[in-house]
Amino acid sequence: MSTDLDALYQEIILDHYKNPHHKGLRDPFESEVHHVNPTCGDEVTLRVHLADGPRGPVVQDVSYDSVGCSISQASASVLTDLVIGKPVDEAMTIHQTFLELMQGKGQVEPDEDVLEDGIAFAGVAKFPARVKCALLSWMAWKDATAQAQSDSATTGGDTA
Amino acid sequence: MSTDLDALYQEIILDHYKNPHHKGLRDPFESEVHHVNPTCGDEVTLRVHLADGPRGPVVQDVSYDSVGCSISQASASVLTDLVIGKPVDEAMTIHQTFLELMQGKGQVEPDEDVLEDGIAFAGVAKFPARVKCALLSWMAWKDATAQAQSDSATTGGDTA
Amino acid sequence: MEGLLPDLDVIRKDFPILERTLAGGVPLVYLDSANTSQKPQVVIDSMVDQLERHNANIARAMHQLGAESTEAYEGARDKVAAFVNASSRNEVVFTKNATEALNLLARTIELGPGDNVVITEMEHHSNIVSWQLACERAGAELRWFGLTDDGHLDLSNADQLVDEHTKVVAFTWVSNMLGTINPVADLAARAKAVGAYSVVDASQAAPQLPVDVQAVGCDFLVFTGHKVCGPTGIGVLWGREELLNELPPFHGGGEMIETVTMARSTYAKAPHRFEAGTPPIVEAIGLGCAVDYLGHIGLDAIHAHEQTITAYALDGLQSVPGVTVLGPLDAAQRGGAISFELAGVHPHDIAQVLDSRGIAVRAGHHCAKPAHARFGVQSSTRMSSYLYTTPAEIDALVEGLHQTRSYFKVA
Amino acid sequence: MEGLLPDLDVIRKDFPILERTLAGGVPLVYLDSANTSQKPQVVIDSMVDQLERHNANIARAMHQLGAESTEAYEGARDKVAAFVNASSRNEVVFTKNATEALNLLARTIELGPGDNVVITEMEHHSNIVSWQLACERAGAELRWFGLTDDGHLDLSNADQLVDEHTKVVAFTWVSNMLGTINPVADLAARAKAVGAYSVVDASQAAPQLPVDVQAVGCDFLVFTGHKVCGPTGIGVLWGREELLNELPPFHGGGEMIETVTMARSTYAKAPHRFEAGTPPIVEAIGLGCAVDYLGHIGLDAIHAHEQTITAYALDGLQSVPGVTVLGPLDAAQRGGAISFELAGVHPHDIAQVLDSRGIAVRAGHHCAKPAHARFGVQSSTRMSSYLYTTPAEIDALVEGLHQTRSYFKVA
Ligand SMILES: Cc1ncc(COP(=O)(O)O)c(C=O)c1O
Ligand SMILES: Cc1ncc(COP(=O)(O)O)c(C=O)c1O
Repeated sequence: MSTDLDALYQEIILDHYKNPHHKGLRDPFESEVHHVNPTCGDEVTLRVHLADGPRGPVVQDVSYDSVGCSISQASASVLTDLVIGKPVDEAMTIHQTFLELMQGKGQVEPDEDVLEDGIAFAGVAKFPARVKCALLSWMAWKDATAQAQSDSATTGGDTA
Repeated sequence: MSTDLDALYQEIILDHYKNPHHKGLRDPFESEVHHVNPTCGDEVTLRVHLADGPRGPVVQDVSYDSVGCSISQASASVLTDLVIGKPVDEAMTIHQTFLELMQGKGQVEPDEDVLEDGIAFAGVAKFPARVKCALLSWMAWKDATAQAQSDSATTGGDTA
Repeated sequence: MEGLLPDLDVIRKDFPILERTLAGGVPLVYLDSANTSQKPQVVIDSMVDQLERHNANIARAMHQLGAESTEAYEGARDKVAAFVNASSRNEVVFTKNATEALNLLARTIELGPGDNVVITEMEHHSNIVSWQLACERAGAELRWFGLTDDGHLDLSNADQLVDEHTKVVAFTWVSNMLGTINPVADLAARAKAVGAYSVVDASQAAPQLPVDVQAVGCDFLVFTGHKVCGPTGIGVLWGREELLNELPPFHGGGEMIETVTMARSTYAKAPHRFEAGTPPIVEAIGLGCAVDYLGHIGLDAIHAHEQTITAYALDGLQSVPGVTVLGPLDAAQRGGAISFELAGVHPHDIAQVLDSRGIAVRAGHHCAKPAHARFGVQSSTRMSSYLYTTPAEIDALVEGLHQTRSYFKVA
Repeated sequence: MEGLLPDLDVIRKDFPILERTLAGGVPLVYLDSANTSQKPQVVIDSMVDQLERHNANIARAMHQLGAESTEAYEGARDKVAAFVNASSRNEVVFTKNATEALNLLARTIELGPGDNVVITEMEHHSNIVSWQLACERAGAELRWFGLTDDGHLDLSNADQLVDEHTKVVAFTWVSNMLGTINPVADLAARAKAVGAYSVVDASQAAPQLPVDVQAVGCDFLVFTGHKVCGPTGIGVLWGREELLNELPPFHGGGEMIETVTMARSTYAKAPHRFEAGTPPIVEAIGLGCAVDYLGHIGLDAIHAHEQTITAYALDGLQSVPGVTVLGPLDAAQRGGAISFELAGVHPHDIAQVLDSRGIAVRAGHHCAKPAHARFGVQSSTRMSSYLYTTPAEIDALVEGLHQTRSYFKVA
């Protein structure tokens, strides 16, 4: 049985949990969202700062404050590692890849080139109750990014 | 199986059904009620006329108009036979005896001295769905009588 | 007989109750399926398996039993979504029954003075009283489509009834009293044309017709589990996802919230917004299994079977002197419930004689008093068939009616 | 161990799920009974018997199956009336669950601006959000009894909170998070003194304490079927008969009417007034069987068992370094649900490690966010026992917590 547990709690996950990257709320930011997992009450407040890049907008910073379990904490940390500095388009592709991994019921082979440390979450997909934990900050990021982009569109920014 | 049916549809019941006694609405009356069997929609409108007697109020007349099955029609007819002309007290006792017979699930031995033709309803008690049919006019009569008495009490009648 | 389900004998074996005998040793002839359908063994077994092996509360439980129960419950939602051809599983809300689904809508769709709601004279009480109460609360007006003498909707004044103040047009797909099949796509389009919501009561349709909410083009559709071979205690509200998410919450409680503080609460999206408290878990699982069972046999085949039996029954009933059938006389225009009168014998008494022969029918107003009033009938007798009904059972009914006439000496 | 149910082994055999093994072949240790209880075979069998042999709609059906189903359904009402010591069977209304029963009250008790409703900070969301929504609709004020640090109700300002403008005082008998047993008779008397209705949420009490509505002296009391060994899809609203008959109807539909016309409808008396539509028939029958089962074992004996297990569990939990128990520490003052924190490990992670050992507990806010907020806790782990729980299962939990600490390296 502890094999099972170890499949869930990969060393990488526990490391991110103990030492989360990019944690804390920072300025500047264009949008801030607050997401909750209604089942367990886990929460994340997350900010997104975009900047103009040569080929469209770039994720300049993602900062967050959160309370939650090892899976949700580690997943926020991995998210920031993966998207900060990437063009928004590319970051959205990573998001999609992570989402597919999580919803794959353990049948999807993770792509290390795209997901890096994120492949450690492959085991989570086998625990339906924990998939929501892993996705909490990812959904918040997507929501915040969409808001930041639509704000900049309405305020006449040319990043869209 | 037709034995069973015959236990329900006693000849007496079918006779009252074909030729109901005291049917039609008449004046005078002190109270009129309208009762419905919500399940099947059977209805009765029933009037009560009380008069003073030597030992308290007497049921002078019960008149009614009704739509319903053989059991509910016959039961209204038998009711009027039994209570018209009786002191209210005594009529209430008959009501109670009939009620007990109907709620007795076929275990109560009917008392012919009190119920006369009403004993024909003994078989109905074994058909739970039909008990309500048999009781429709009896409940209406009790309700109407109670209203007539409380009206006469409030208008200062000395019949109470 | 052409049109009957090919494996009728095998199908009947799926329903354990059909082997029952009643008082006097007579076999059961169940002709009350519009009231509630019988349950196939596979549905009962799915419920037993859940209760004996997987039982746990859903959503909130992190353990294996919780995961199994949640998967079974949410899996049932997928099955129901497929059954009605919903474009998203989030459009399927589990309720207690069709009545709760209709009342949920009548409580959450905002109405005000000057607004009107249009229903029909052939509705079940659940699709009448819910709107009567809502209109009373809001000071809105309740309007009715009338009926033609042959039991169809009278649409001659439809343009006056459904106007720019109409907020809701609510109507049954198949009448539980008259059997009439209504032109639901047309009615939904009329509602849409004036910006009103359309609400389809598919309680009698879902058991016997293919239901495709996208083809109907309605906004909301409801049905009830116990009439589609599922258990009691479960019903379905289907609604367009964006509309469901616009409606305010219905009941407050566990699972419908996003967060709760002493100052205020925020609410989850559909379907969870409308599923406060522990839902009917084992019932949803039974329903999921039931719609799978029906889908496996095929709704087209079931529909053909019902129409064949109905045609046969219409002939049989009309061969009995004194019988008057209410509603359309053409089987192709109706579902498998036939209400009728028998001159000189009250429906209770008819039902009683039939019952003594093992034949179960319904007698009364079938929760459709206005429709009875429309035809000047105080109550009626209703026979209703389903996928397990045989022509021999119709013969037994007809024979029973002859017997009834002689018992009550009207022959 | 003194106080345990004498035939615990035999009782456990009544529950088929307790023989299950989980992933890795480990046996089930079910400590999530406050979330939902397991079902004895006799309850499952009563449901199967209804579905396989007696299934029919009730009340409206005149035939033998209809009579059998009606008798079974109404018989369940008698059993529940006896279970809570109601003075009349008409006082028992069947609902979908406790949440629906509370919302029924919150929708039908009239509130207006200037009125107030008093609840407590330890309520389940169902007894919070229902009243939040009702107060919002009516412009009424929602007031809260606070909690003391040791998890009891803070009644020091009760006289100010419950005043002449109070319409409803609603409170839980046993907290599903803190385990606290509240002084329900006192609270009901306070409500009565100002002419307010008292509403007791007995969802956690009914499974484990003798409930006597007349002794409590309350006006309304609710509980839910699936926590008292019954199925999902059924709950109970008990109310004083004359009060129930004063409340306006809740849902409109079949069976709750007296008569329906196009102009207006009139309504049946309680309980039918509040049971619109086809009720949860097989669920009520299962619940009737369940309360009989509990009554047969004896609620006093079950209460003693729960308190014995709880005392043993409180000791065991406190022997684990880093564990903080929320709520009263004296087993005599609490029911069989214990929420706790384990320093350095999030409840999800605790539950996960326990689950890998077959131990089912709940992790989260247990639908009691305000109570968690009161104690500055975002979520907690909850173990909850029932009549089938053994001391060995508590030992397994304690052992599992030690293991959790070492797995997450907080040991
Ligand atoms: C105290 C309390 N009240 C109400 C409820 C709600 O019960 P249900 O979800 O069955 O409606 C629960 C259980 O979830 C509870 O523990
Ligand atoms: C057309 C129609 N609508 C609604 C209902 C109500 O269904 P339920 O009683 O299951 O809520 C019924 C059946 O009783 C029905 O036939």
